Amino acid sequence: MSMKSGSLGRYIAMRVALAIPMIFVLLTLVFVMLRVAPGDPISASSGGAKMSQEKIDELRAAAGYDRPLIVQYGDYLADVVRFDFGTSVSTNQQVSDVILEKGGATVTLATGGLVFALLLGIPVGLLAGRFRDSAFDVFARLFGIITYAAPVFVVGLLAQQLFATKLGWFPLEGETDPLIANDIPATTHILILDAIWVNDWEVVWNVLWHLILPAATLGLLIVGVFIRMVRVNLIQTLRGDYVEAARARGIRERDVVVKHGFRNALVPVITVIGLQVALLLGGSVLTEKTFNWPGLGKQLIEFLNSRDYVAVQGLVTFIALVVVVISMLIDIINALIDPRVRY
Amino acid sequence: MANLPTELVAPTGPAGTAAPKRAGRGRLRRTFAPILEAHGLARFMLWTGIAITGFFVVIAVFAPWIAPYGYDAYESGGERFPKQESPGGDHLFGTTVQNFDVLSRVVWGARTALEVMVLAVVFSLFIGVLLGLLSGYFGGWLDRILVLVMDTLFAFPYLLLAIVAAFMFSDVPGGGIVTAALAITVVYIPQYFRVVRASTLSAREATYVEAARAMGAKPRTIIGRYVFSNVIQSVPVITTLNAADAIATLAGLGFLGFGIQPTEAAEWGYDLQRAIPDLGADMWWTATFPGVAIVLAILGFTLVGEGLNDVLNPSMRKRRIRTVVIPPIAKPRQVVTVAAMPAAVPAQGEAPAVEQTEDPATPGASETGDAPASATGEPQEEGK
Amino acid sequence: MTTANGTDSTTRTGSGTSRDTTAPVLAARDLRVWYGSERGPVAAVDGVTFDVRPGETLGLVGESGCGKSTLGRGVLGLLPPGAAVDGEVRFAGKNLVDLSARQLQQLRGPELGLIFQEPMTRLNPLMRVSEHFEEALRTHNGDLTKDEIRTRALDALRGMGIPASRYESFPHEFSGGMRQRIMIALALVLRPAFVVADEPTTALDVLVEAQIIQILADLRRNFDTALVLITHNLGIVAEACDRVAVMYAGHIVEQGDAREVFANPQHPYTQALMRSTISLSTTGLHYIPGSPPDLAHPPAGCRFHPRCPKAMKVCAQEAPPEVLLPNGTRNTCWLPVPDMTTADGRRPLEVEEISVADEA
Amino acid sequence: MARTKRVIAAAAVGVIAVGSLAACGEKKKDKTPTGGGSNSAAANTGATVILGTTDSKVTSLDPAGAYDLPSWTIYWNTFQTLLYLPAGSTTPTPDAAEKCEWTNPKLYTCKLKDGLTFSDGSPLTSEDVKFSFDRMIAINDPEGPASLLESLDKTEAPDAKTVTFSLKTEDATLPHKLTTGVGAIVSSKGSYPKDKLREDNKILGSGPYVLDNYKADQEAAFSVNAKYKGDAKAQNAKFVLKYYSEASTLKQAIQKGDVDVAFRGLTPTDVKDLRDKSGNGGYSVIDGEGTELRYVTFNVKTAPADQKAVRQAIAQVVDREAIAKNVYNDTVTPTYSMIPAGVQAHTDAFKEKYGAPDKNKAKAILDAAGLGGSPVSITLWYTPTRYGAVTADEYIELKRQLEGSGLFKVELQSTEWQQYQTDYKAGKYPAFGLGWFPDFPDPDNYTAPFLYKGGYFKNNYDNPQLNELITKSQGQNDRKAAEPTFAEIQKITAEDAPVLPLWQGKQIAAARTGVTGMKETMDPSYIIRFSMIGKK
Repeated sequence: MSMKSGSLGRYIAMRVALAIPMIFVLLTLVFVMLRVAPGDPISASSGGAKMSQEKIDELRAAAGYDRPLIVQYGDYLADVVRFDFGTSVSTNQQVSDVILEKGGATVTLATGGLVFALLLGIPVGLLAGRFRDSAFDVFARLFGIITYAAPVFVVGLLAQQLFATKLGWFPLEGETDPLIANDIPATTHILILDAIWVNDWEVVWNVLWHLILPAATLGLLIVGVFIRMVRVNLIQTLRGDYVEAARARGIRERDVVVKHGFRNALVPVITVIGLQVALLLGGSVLTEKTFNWPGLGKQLIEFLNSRDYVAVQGLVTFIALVVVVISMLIDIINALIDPRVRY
Repeated sequence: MANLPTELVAPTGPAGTAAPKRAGRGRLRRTFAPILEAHGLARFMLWTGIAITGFFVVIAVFAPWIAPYGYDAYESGGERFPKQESPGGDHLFGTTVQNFDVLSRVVWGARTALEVMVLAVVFSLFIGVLLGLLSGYFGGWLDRILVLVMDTLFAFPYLLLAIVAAFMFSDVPGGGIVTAALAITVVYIPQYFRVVRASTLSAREATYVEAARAMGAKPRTIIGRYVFSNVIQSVPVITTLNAADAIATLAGLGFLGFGIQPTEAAEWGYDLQRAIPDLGADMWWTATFPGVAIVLAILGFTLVGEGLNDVLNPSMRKRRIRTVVIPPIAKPRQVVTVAAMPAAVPAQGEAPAVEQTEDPATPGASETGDAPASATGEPQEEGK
Repeated sequence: MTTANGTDSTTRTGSGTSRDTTAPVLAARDLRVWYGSERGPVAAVDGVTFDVRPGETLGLVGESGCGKSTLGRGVLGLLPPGAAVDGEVRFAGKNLVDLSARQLQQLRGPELGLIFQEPMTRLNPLMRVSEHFEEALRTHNGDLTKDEIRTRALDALRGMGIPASRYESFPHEFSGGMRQRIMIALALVLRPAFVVADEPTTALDVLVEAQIIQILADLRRNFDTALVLITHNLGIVAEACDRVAVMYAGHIVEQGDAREVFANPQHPYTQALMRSTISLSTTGLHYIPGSPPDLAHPPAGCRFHPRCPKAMKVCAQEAPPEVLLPNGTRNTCWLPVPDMTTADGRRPLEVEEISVADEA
Repeated sequence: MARTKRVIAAAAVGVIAVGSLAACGEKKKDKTPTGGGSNSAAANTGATVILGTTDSKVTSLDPAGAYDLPSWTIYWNTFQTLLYLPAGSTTPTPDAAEKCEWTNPKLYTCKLKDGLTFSDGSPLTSEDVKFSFDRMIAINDPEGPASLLESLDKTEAPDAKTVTFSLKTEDATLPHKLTTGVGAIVSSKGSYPKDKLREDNKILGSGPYVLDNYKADQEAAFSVNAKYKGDAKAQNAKFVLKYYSEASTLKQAIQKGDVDVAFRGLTPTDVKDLRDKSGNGGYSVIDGEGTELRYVTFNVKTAPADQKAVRQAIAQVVDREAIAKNVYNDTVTPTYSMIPAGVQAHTDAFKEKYGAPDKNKAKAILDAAGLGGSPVSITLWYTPTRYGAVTADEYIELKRQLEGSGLFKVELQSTEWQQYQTDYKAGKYPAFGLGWFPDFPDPDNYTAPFLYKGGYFKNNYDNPQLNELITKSQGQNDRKAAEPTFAEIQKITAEDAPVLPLWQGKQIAAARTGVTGMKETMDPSYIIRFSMIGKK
């Protein structure tokens, strides 16, 4: 292995350095957007007839809303650096606690959706690309377009009505059956991992069983992107110079397609996964609402409904950070897999 | 919903697009030629998409004439519509829990969707193009900041962005439609920004801009033209896909309850959300029709966008494989042997002596194989 | 840089004549390769006949788009979908045109080799050099052990001047010249009897080019490999080829001993091509007006006639015969055969405005 | 005294609840002891009962931190209060207390029962009671119910068994307040900080149940508290609150048998469908009494609602029967007083004054005030995000009725709840819809909050005569004696019409066949007594 670890290290350092201004801009955007929003965060969320003006002022002072915006902005940045996303006005919880409590479910759902999309999208995309312009290819492309065109909430409702209500194959909603997961200690706060940790396979299966419909719904949102991506990549790869070169060396067609075509066509998919994270998190808002999945998206809607700006700001900040960090990680993973990326 | 971020037609280098000098009509013809030439799946997608979209636009534009009743009508001739009536009779698509006529709601919903979509596309086009031009033209710190901000917006979960934006703009005059349009606008500005900025940058560096500048033409004008010709190439795809997304986002906002209220306008997402209880109560029509409308409208625009992308993006254009059948050789090759070498560079008309093996007048007789084996030992099976 | 077994490069083994009696390794007869297109069939290669003997190098020259690469690939059966091949390519007692895709695949590598123009993109970026060799050797010699593979691969690489220490590297870690040598090593590790080198040096700088040419020269001397060298560069042909074939618009217009052809070009196209070559002695820039014809609708008669300064009436009407000259050169032209044409036919063709394809 | 938070709690769509019972069998497997197989008429006290609800907004598990029904539902079952309301009764009855009585109108004294312990076995003394009230006031959490204790001056524990409450002003409703979440007795021995909320999502109380597990928005699991000393006799071993985010899902859950009882949050359409299908669905729909109130408030300083004639004309036109029928499928009952039927001292004041809807009478009223010329333009506000989406339908119906009289031109406006509250308090809306969900079933809780000096919604209505009557009623510790006072209050309200009561919600539950006790606990107190619900 003559891989030069030096260049990899340099690449990672560069990529991390690139993420920093992006995070900064992101935080600024979130701050500006939520401070431009109408209404005073404190009085809006407490709605407070019964609250005296003094009490409101006190709360405002406690939350720091009485200080100049620029000072608040500084505090906000300083807090985020310490992973302090504020305290919800409507539920009195630390937003970081909310994230800890609900984040696991969203991670589970998003991962499930991603896995579903990959499991479906990659084979379909590969076949479609391999047999370009065949009936299967046409079907695959139309399938991708239709799944892309059907909004998550329509698909979710349909899936729920058909597979849960009418056929009864899957549970209606939620992450587990009642009571079943009560004894699982929260080690990672991702229920399914916690259950594996304590070897409670009944809970693991129960979560998986509950996960299928929402994950498929969310996965369908992005499966089109994968089909498309894989198909296009494979077509381009199979037209590629090194594929022709391999053929010229008399490599068997099957090996050409699999070793030179598929493998190379799949590399960019990793990058696309990075791009899909934002989409998955956005889609999870609607999916979590439809399937009553106890994640951050559903929580965010509740915070929005109660105009809990502090909590919304905290959650949105966190989600944005996640997106930036994941896309950074994906780039780094990509560099590990594809030696060219490192330059 | 999502942007399909993969391989939209990116503006190519200067050679990729029509030269700015070309007359507008020629450019248009060039732009549309591929559409007319499209074939296969691209053609199917394009024309199906155009048909669906056209249907949608016609319904939206002529909603007042098409819809049997107003979007908030609950009675006709003093007689109240029945509640949750199944389709048939006076109400082809049935009625809702609010005594609305579903058909009318769906038809008027098309108009709402179109209004929001057009506003959102126009806003984001305008702002995105303006910022892209500024950024690409002036460069420097303005460019760097704008790029960073746009990249950040682009990376953001778009639905979250739209929801937050919907809150930001909830007091904007013009009501729910403008609010929704603005919320969606925020999401799509970065896409136009990117395209226009890239075009502007490459235009700035293009040699003919240098030349034009040297000749005293205003670079701004040149860039404007150049960018325009690029924009006109890539924007249709982005715009149609964005239009699809706009409908989906609007419906998503409505579905979550952050959208337009029923007395303000008919909106599919809201209607669908309100129809969920009906769905469980065997009243399929209140959810089905708005649901189908949402999917169809999005599908129509997506198909147009995908079809356009296929057509305009040559690398993805379907190669129609035409198999060739090679006809038998009509006239076999004649081989003649000459005895003497011609002059090194023979002048015209000057010919070396020829030892003619075949009568040129009767080429048919000069069948293959008849050519005498040459001294050089050339193969015998000529012309076989 | 020298090749490991670098020998004196100036030595040129005997001219073609001494080998003319040897049976050709590969013989093409009336080979035609047509593509389908929107505008009708494109006759990219349209009735080509040539022989290559063991250890012989045939240079294939001509402008871009005249069918050289198609010819090279057509021989190996490496054509895109929709292409049709007709005629005969006789190799080891078989007609390659009639073989199935599978049979062709088995021949490619151990019998037929192809070296490409652009070495930068011809290696799979995700595979180490070693994996490329393993794959090729495994495919054709399934019973080789890993060590044997390694030995053979390293031998081939060493032959190209690539040190064994780079065996496990990824393609992107090599320069263009090194990659081309790896490509050649890959093509040769299976000792093919016949190799097509499709502009192997075009993308490389001059020093590297010389190296590669040297390597190819060594190759045919050491292994008796028959080589078709496709190139734009007439200098290379003069230096490295025994025989040369000049292609124009899907036809071979002239072929013969390289030195003969260069010393005394017969076909007006060859003459024009040579005039256009820039060398130290060049006094003015020559070029051939116009561009090669659209092969979907080639001109009638001689395909070069619209651009031919010596075109006669007959040239526009009837395809010229192949004229076998005493020095062994074959020239497809009406000029040397006045007896076969009428006086009227030999009248100069009226110079039309050269109908050039649009710049677009 | 405003219980804004309470209004929030009231939230649920004017609706309903469904309950039912069923052995929800196989899926719960080993973890859920089911009552299946037992045909005995007696409830299976070893059963696990699962109650599904959309009332999931539990603000806090600390009684000092929440003033809403979902939270209080948990408190009522896990904490003891000095007094409680037995099912079907509106009279506070001793619970943790042996007995409570007025020493004088400003001093209330309670004696604790013997041998009370918290679920961890530690004794419950008067110090704990004093601690609970002191900390409630000290924390004064904006989301908490401390405002209910405004009349309380101080709490004292003269001995281990005695607690005394000294009042700043006379407050006959104190016993009622002691039955609510504000009266929950927490342990003073460390688990509850004295000046801030407990945040670990655990509960230490002395009520009939202990909280085993709580997952916000998902479920709360309870089991019977072995150390509990009180009147409740648990009909089950475990009780689960399963929270649903969508009413339609809850409805499907009861139909499939995923839950034993579905309660609150179902839409009128859901209820109708459940009723239609209940015959062979393995469940039945149960109607209980309901005192949830929905009404329109007029800002008497904002045109055109500043004209009494306009308010009266609206009251004269509105057809409550039609609202109940058209919008709510009769899942709600028309109400003609701010004190709903089922609560002491209720009179049909508005019906007595206005009679049946009559546009001619309304026109006469307007004409008399010189407003009869052209239709009166009025903007009617509602919020779609607090009381369920069906609120929109209700206000559309109102608009239709008002415009149908030819006397009004109505513009409907809506905004999301938080903005809505801010704006109506700022007097921006002439007429706006609100809902009320009682803290306790005492008529004072339906009058003082709205009518006393502008009420909690600050509609500027300030009638000295009414203020005086309210103060008087609050001093009347014999609630029977206060009835004439309330009759007078209601009469004046109907005359001035600063608020327009529209309907009161029934409590509706759906329960799987075999579930017992659900109907009994659905009384005007809105307390779900877990212990009463069993499975056969």
